[in-house]
Amino acid sequence: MSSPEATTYLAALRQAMAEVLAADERVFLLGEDVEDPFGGAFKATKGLSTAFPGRVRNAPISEDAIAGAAVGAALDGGRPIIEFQFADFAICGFNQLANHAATTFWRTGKPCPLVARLPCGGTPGGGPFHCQMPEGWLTAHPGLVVVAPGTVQDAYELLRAAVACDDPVIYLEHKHLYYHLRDPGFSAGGPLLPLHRAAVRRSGRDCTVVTYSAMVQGALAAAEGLALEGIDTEVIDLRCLKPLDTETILESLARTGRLVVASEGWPYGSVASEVITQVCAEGFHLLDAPPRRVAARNTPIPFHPALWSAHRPDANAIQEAVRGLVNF
Amino acid sequence: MSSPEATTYLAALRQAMAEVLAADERVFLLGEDVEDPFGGAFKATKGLSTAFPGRVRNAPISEDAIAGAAVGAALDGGRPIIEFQFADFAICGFNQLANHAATTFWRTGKPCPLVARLPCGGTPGGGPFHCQMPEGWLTAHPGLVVVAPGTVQDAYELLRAAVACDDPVIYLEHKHLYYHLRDPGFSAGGPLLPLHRAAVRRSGRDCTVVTYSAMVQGALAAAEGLALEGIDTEVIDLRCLKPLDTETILESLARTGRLVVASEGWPYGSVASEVITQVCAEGFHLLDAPPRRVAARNTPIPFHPALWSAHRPDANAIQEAVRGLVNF
Amino acid sequence: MDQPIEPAPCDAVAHLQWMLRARLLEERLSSLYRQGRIPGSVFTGRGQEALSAAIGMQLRPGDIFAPLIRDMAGRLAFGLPAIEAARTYLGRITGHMRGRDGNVHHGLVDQGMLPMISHLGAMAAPCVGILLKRKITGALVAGDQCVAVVCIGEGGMQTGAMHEAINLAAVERLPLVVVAANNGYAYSTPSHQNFVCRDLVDRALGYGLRGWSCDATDCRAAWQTVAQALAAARSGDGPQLISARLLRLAGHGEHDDAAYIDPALKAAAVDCLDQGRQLVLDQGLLDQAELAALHTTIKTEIDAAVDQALGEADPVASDESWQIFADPILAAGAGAQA
Amino acid sequence: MDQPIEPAPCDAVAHLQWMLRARLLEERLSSLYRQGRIPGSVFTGRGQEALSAAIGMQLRPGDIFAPLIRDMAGRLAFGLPAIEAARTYLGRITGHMRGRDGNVHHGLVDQGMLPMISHLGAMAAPCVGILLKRKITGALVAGDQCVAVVCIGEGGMQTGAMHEAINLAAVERLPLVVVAANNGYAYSTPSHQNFVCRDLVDRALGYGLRGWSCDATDCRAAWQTVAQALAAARSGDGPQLISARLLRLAGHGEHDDAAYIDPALKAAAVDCLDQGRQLVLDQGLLDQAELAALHTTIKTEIDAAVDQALGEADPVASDESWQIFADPILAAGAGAQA
Ligand SMILES: Cc1ncc(C[n+]2csc(CCOP(=O)(O)OP(=O)(O)O)c2C)c(N)n1
Ligand SMILES: Cc1ncc(C[n+]2csc(CCOP(=O)(O)OP(=O)(O)O)c2C)c(N)n1
Ligand SMILES: [Mg+2]
Ligand SMILES: [Mg+2]
Repeated sequence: MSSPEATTYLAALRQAMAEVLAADERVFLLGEDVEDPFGGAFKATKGLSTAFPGRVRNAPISEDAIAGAAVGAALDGGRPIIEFQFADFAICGFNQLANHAATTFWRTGKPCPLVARLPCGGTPGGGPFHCQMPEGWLTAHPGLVVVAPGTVQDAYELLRAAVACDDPVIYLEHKHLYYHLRDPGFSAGGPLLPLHRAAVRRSGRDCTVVTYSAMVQGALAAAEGLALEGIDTEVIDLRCLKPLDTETILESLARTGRLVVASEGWPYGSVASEVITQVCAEGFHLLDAPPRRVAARNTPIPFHPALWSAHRPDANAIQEAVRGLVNF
Repeated sequence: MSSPEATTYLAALRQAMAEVLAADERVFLLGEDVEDPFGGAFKATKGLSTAFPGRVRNAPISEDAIAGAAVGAALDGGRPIIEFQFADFAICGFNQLANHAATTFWRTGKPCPLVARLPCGGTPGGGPFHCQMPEGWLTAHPGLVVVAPGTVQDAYELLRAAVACDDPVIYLEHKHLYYHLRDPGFSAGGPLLPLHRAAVRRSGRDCTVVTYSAMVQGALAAAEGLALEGIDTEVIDLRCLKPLDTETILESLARTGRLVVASEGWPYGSVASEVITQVCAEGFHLLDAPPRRVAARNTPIPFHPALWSAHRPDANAIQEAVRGLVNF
Repeated sequence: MDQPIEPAPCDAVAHLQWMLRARLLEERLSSLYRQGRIPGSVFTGRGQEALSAAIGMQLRPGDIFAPLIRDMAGRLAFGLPAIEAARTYLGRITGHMRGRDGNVHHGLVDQGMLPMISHLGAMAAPCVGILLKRKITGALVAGDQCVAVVCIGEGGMQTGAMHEAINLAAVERLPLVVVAANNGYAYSTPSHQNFVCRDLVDRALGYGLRGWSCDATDCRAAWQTVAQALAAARSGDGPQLISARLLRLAGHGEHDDAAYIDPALKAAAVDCLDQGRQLVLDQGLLDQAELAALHTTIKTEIDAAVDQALGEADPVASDESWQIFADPILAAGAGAQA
Repeated sequence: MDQPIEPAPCDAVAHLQWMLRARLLEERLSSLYRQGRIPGSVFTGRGQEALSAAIGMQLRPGDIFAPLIRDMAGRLAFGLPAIEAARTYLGRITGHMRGRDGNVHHGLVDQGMLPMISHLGAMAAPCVGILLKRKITGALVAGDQCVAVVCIGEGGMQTGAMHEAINLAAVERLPLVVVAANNGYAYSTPSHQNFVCRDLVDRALGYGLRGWSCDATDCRAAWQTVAQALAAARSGDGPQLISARLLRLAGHGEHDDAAYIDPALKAAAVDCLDQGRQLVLDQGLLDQAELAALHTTIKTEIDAAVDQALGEADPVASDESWQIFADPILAAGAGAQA
């Protein structure tokens, strides 16, 4: 989080959209309030309907139809991007995503390439219905790829790669990062990166923290603090939540022997549970201590900022978990 | 699975409904095709609209409205039971369940007691949209209780307890068990059992198999087979998938040191992942071998019976997993 | 239909008072928002008070009210103390939502005012469920039924949830009144991008129910339409659909400058509050001085309520149980981790 | 609307042939079902063939067809080889669904026939999406557009999904034709428990689109109505809604004895196939002997197709890759366990 001139997470993802719209006429964008002059509830699409007339379109308040329309467009050779106004409302389009988009290739052999953008995650005062992390339910059915950029560069890379992907991709963009995360070193235009590879954001030898989305920053902050105590933390940014890059995690565990999985989502049956389960299956012998989960509390997300801060995990919670393992 | 005169799973759950309808005028039933003479796609409600005129009602094909109506009725002091025709279609009512029913008590302090019955699970020839296990996504949000009876007696007990519960309860009834599972010892009318307690269905000292719903029978069959090989398997029937009765599981692991979690659901972020994660958090030291998950394959559920059988885990898969751990 | 019920006549002064209470309360909340004293945002019903107040005023104990984001006037008239609205916006522990939910997401379940969730369209089916439960238990009195009113915008009318709920009410012939406020925009989206029928009242025919249409910037029209629809529903005429034309005289929320609104629409906009003031003057119910005095009285009352809420306590995280279950056995037996 | 397009005249013999093909194919499949040779169930369009065939016959290459459970006639007429239907019911590896999906859940994506998922209402929005994508990419030819036809029952019309999709099509003024077949029952539920408007065509007004209503047990009426709606859609008149009255002359599926159907309705039922036969006789297009010969020819052709499918191979589980991803990088990089 650096100089104000640096590229924001929001600008990076907008730039990715502008590039794919320019490069590929199969791409179009559908969502509520996405057209100029408004340009989306978070301004993610600002300027795009002007630059690409007719290809960035406002939709009625009809999430199921928006998602279903994307399925059709994809089957007809399009590369639709849909924007849900908040990840919380994507639930109204869940059936089309989970039962239609996700099943089509397996059932018919015809790919269904669409990208669904979901502004997710907490902001103070957002409350129970504007702060949710939806990956818990969006990973339940087979067939959806779920990505969650945690850096400015990845906001750009993962969106480009998502549009290039032949499968339906859920792209979770974190609202808190939109303007808060900036990268002076951002660079556009390189080769497409693979969609499903995790990244080691910080190397360390005492404990591995696996995380994603806005919690990547929290984990890095936690690691800095722990370093002062002499604890050397490795931070892995999953980038892609499904399918999981278990290989990268296991490589790390081979070095550290300790695992904390941190997520802003609810605990039950979460991405964190899945990481732990896959690690147990394939790398149990690497574990020198019980794998730990750091997650949100098991209630709706509170409106009041004081409750909200206590509901979601933070750098302190990660530190505590790491300390617990290192002293195990 | 015994004499044809014995009570079926379906009869047991129908009896539970008849009893709660008779005992409690706050109870009513809403769903597609539930009225006589038809009595529901699986005949679960057969006779009830005749016995309780006006209190068992056909609904239009509107899952969201059915679920939402239950929320309202519950808030107004009712005890609605809703039937989705197949668990697969409950996804169209997911928003009302996850964001409305599940959040209301925490937000407002007013309970929202409803029971949603979901005929789930696989039958040969059912295909991708009539065989699903929905617990993967129904456990993602806080606030729903999810139960899944695996015995005839539990089909009765858990439904009564669900109606008595002050929270919204998802009741997963397995279609394959409806007529196939019979219990000559079934008895009605006892005291209400707690909703959230797991049951040890078979004691053993070599390995614990945790499972639920139709897989309970599979696990018991697997255990019988393993016994012939000298492997003594403990089988735990979760009964309640959320919240989990981790205590009972840990007690068992203290004896066996080995854990297999078997489920007909998809693997990612599943109930099985959650059991393993909670066991790792609280009972890692009890584990003498890596905890193993046995789950369905990561594709939609195939139509053809030969593929279907290979898609879902069975007693053999459980046996293999147990053997793997015992020989670890 | 049983005996027709006479629609209630409008007390223009009382109507104006509720409109004014809402306006002044929301103006105060907006000003607190601009001072950075309110988490999240503030959503006002500016320009929609005549319709909303007409609903809240004409509902009775036992009725159900599912207000939405623009319904401060209706909420107050239905019985919500102004201080409760302030507490919810501020997230005070003293409020009925205890800081757990905020801004427009609150209700008084025991009094029949449902606490909206954000998902548009989601409040209609619960209203239907309440009426259905009452029908089943014999609690709907023939000829003079309780009613449920659910409010929605023209954008929200396009959700599948509204469709299913209205249709279920029609099939069960329940006394549901759907009030669709067409304020020209859904957030930034002009209404012609949400629907293309002539008037949303045209949906009534397709559900087999009665439709009403009005210009809801006109206080009398708003009152009268609500009165007639409520009377019809109470009489046993089944669900009613009101399509009300008006304009949102504010941003979607106070964070929004509404730059996208057609300037011609803005220029031609009628503020129902001005119209309501003129009405009581024209009818000789109040004179200018009395109007000014009314304004002062209400402002004082509102400010007192907000000031009191401002002085009250925030929730404290360490006091939270994080207990999700209502059921005593589950609450005792199952940890907060579930 | 641009230049009106002349509705296509009906070739009564061809129409009858497609009806007959569907009827005989489904009868054969039902008989296999009763022999226990088909997994799951069999769902027939008995009594609905006139409507369905009229759709399939009048669609052209480039059009989109989203048939539903009762649309065997339309599928065949659109271009589905009878053997493919049999393969799908039998779950043969040779079929285009490769045993992965079955019975009515199949399509030919490349030819524009969408493989339905079970969730009622879910096929409409994809049709809208295809048309929208074509509109955006300039592939809708003014005055003679390709169309998409989506079929649905009167029960399925009550899903939120249908509402949202129809409305989106209306807002975007796309050439979508919604064919709502009101066959009196949704599974066991009589239509008055699904909707209470006079006729589902009354929904058209509320979406701002054109509606058509017909008695679809009358072959000419079914053909003519489909022809007119398609012509209007092709001309640029926006979405069209057809409400077609008929009766399901079978169980919901072959496992269902339909004992719940009103005997009076059953007694009064008209079989469109009988009506179609009478029509060609009355018009002197075929005589009794020619009709009988036609029946025999088609039966032979259908039996041959089904027999061939019966002799083909089942999928073998050990040959399955269980690969869920289409993307080559993901398919290579990510295990089947995901
Ligand atoms: C299902 C759903 N989708 C999207 C949103 C986000 N959203 C909140 S208000 C709003 C616009 C509502 O417009 P309208 O219904 O016309 O009501 P108005 O704000 O004009 O009163 C939108 C899109 C939501 N709350 N719920
Ligand atoms: C969303 C959804 N809910 C429930 C079902 C189960 N179901 C399958 S067919 C059917 C009845 C359909 O009736 P209708 O739409 O009138 O079509 P018909 O069978 O009469 O042709 C039902 C309830 C489903 N497939 N999808
Ligand atoms: Mg609006
Ligand atoms: Mg029907």
